[in-house]
Amino acid sequence: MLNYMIYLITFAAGSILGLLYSYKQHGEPFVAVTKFNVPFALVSIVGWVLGFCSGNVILSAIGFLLAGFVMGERPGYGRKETAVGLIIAIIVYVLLKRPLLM
Amino acid sequence: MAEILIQVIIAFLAGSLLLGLHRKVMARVQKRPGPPIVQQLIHSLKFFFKETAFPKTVSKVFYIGIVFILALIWVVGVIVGPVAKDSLLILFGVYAVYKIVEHNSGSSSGSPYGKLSCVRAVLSAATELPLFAAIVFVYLVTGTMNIGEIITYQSVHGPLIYSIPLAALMFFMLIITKSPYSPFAITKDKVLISGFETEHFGFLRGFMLFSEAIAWYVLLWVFLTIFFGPLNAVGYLIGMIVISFVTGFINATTPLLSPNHSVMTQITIGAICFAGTALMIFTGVVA
Amino acid sequence: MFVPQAFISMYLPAVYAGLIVGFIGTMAIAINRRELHILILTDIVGLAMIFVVSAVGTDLAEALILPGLVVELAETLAISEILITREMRKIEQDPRANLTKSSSIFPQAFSLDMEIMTTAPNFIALVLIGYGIFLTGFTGGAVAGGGIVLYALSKKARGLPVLMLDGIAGVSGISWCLWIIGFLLFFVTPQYWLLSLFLAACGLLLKVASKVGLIGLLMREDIDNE
Amino acid sequence: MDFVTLGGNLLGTIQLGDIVLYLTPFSLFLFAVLLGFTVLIGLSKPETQVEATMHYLNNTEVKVGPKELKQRRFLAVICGIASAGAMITGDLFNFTLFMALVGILNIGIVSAVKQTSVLNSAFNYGLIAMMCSLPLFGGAAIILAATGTLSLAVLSQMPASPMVVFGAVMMLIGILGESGVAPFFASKAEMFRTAGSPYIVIIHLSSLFIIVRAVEILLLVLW
Amino acid sequence: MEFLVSIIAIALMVIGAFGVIFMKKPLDKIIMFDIMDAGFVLVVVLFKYLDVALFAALAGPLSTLVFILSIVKIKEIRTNKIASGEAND
Amino acid sequence: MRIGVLWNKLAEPKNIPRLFAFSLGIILIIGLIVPLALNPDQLYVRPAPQEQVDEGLAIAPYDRGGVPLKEPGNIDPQYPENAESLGMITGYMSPLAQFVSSISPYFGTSIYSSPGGLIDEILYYTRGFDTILESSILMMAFIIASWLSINYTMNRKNDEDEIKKDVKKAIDDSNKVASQVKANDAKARAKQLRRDN
Amino acid sequence: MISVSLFFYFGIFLAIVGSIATAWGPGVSDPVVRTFNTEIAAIGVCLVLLCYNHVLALLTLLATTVIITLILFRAIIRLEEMGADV
Repeated sequence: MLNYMIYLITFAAGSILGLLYSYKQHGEPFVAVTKFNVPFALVSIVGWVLGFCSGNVILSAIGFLLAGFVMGERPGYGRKETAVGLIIAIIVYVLLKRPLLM
Repeated sequence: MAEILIQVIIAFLAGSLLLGLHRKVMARVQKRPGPPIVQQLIHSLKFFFKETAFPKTVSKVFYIGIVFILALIWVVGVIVGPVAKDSLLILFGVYAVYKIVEHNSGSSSGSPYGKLSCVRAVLSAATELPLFAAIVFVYLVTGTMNIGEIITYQSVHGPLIYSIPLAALMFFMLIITKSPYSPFAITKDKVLISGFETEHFGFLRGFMLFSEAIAWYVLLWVFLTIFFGPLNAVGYLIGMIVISFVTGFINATTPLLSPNHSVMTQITIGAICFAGTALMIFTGVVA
Repeated sequence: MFVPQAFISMYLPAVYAGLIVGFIGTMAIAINRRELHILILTDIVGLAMIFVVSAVGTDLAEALILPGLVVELAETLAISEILITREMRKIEQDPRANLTKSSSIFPQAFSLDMEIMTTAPNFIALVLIGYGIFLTGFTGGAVAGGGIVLYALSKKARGLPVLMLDGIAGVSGISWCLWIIGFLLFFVTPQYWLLSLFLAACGLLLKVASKVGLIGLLMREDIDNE
Repeated sequence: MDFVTLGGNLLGTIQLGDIVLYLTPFSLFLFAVLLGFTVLIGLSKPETQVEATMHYLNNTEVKVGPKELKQRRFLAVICGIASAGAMITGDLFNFTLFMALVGILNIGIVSAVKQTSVLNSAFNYGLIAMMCSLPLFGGAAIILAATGTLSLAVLSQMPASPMVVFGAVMMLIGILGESGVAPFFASKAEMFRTAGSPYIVIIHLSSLFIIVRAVEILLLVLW
Repeated sequence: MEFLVSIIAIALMVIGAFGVIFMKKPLDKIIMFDIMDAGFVLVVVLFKYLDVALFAALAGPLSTLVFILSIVKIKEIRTNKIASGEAND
Repeated sequence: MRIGVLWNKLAEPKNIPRLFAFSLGIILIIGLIVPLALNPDQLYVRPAPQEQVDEGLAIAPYDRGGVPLKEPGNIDPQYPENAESLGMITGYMSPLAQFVSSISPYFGTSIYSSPGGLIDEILYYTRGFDTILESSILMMAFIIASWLSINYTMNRKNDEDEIKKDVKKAIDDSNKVASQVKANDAKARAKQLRRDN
Repeated sequence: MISVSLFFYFGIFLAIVGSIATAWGPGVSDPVVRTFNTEIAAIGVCLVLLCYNHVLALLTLLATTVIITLILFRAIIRLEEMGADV
């Protein structure tokens, strides 16, 4: 169970960091952002893929930290990036596990 | 010991995040942006560092003692549930104590809002009955009260949700009742400010939020465990997120019922489900 | 050992009678709106309980009825007292509901000269108390209590003797302790069973009798004062 | 069904003649919680209840007077002990007696207050508690007649006949009425509108725990 | 002999019971109650429990006394009420 | 009627006892169609009604055998192994009770209710814990009632009129006494005077 | 020999008649009359206890009936005196 605790802690820590960071960046009142932030998307993809598919506690923890960082941004930011990251991570997961599934 | 600590931390973190998700879902349904998911967790942590004040009118021993009991009770819940996989009846006892604590934290402050919340906590003793009935039916089908043995039974015969769906519905109603902003949450009606929590400030409130998060996690865990068979971590994660979503939708779209209507609605649904399940068991639909 | 045939054949009529009496009592409660009447009707429900318990027809059944009766009595007393309190508080708190000329919150003076009240009570009370002491236990307590009630009722004096009530409370508390000690002795040192038997029996007698006697003191205020 | 499947391993028994008290993890948990609360009640002082005054802008404080406090604390502590006893008893009739005791104590705890609405509900609850003697004692007697025993350990080994089911149903309605769950909630809930939170908490606590224990007992008797 | 006494006892109790139910005046009711009580004492004697009969015989007057006292007091209260014009009969 | 209206009626404490009584009555009536029968295998069995009285036993109907202080009586509890001096209490008769039993065969009830005897054995020994509870119920009910009556319902300190009336009566009485004393005084003086003259 | 079952059934009859009279008898809107009628049912129960040879219970019932009547009458008197409408 220890690894799950670590994942959760890193995820929560990442979210908090992301929240702090994005409030530093954007202080204005609420806006629903429509444009796609590529760097954050990359971070998100790396994070989710590492988190789900690495199979190593430390790498997964780092992955969840990154994923949490993007997901935890202030409302209106980082939604699409998170979604893209999650979808790609799931696809990668399925591809990796396919030999096992068949 | 370490196992208990780890499970408690998991319960707290996961519970807080799920409650945050629940809030987010409700906000999106109501076309509001809503707070970040992690907000609930930050709130709970924040309260531990705030100044604590004690109202002049309180019954001090109870007022302070109750929050520790509240936290302790749900730690016991974690021990009985995810850690030891012990008897369901003890979990039920834990739930009963939780009701008491809720009741007493309302009345010990002397505030009229807390008082009203306390009276309503007594009214809503009705939610126990469906929970019982659900536990009894689980027992009748599996022949055991031990959570570990129930899991083993399900790995052989398939998840219980297929055999006694109405009992699962009863249990689900309890989860709805305990979710924030639910139509049955008469103790936390906004008319009563924050209900029984109104007069608890500072680290006392921190403990309350802490135990609320654990409570939500444990309830979801028990529901998933006894009705959806042996699950792995991903299964639990998906299940909990889905249930938080569903309850969020339900709570966002339903109004709060008046106290006695809420109680009677619960009891009526419970009675219908009870009769249905009893019929299914005794006519032999369920093996 | 098995239950005699006579009890087996008596069981069904007795239980059915209990159920029917209980049904009549509960239905009457269900259609009645006035609270005092409901209080009186619960008496009938209690009688139904005696039917159902006694129908078992063993010594155990009798041992279960005995205290049940005394408990019924005690609950009636407590609840009627609460009813009276409620009505008094209602009148007190509502300034508009001033009492009319003929009514009063507290019992009014009332005198009734009855020959029997001056001559009989002493003798009857003496017999009842003596008999109650001989019986001991719940039964003896109830019997002796009846004697004390009669005696207290026949004295004509105003005012509640608070000092005496405190004394009664003390006696009954001590006797309750006697009873507990007797009970513990039974299991800790069974060789002293005779001592514990007497402790228990006398403790219970004192307890029930003193409590029942209290009713007489209360009643004197209402019915027989001047 | 026996004690072990329901409440975990049997930790020990206390033998008092025909009445045997059983200690399982489940009953011990309930027992300990109740005793803990009883100690808390004995130690703590009541709160001051703040109420809005009708037709005026100020607040009134409802306090528990010193005389009233002694009486209510005494009754509340006894109530805690009584319901703790109900948690570990292994005899059907003994359990019903504990319930009757808890019922009368519940009325007593609020009987000394001044609010008429509270007294009203206490009176109505008292009526229910009195009527409950029929289903509780009668149900136990019917089970006794059907099986010839009152000991839960023996009852738990016996198959249930329709008569036992009837007795259990009677006991169940007695328990529902006595502990004031829906649809009989109103009389009990109104009793809580008074000051003295440490004392009234035991009313709720005892009734909830008795429901929990009653379910175990009904399961023992029926299956 | 015993049969005869049984019949007498039952007759007394029936008369007493229906008398208590159907008589109008409270004092008549008390008399009828005493008749019923007499029948009951007879039955107890018939069952050969003399001590119980003794007690029943003592308890009978006791309850009669209680009835009479209460009824007289209630009557006084009611006449007072009617006299002062609050209640009309 | 709408169900909400019905539910609102349930929130009124006054209706609850009636509702409870109604549901209890329904269950009692259902009892009439349930097959009920007494299991002949019971604890603490007693002989058939009037059997002992007809036999003319001195302590009918509670004779369960046994010799006082020597031989235990014959009863049948649930756990005989938990009660060490089982049956002794049933067999015991106090000296007074023995005397009464020697003079008449018709006082069995009183004899076996005085210390010792069957019911005492059940009430105090094998099921003693029940009796503790029952006497506690009794005690609690009386505590409630006596507290209320001493502090409220019978507390005449609250009743000012009453006190005024009593005071007035007392003053009248003392006036009367005073005048009587005066009259007596005068009478006595007159007598004295007459005697002197 | 006396017929136990005769008195047993008569006791049941009396108890049922008494409880019906208490519930719906003539003039029961007056609490005094109602309290009176419970006595009939009590006597019926006494007979049944006698037939079961529950003699001690019978003694206790006799004593408690008197006292319960006393309590009920006291409540009736007090409430009438106060002019309370219950």
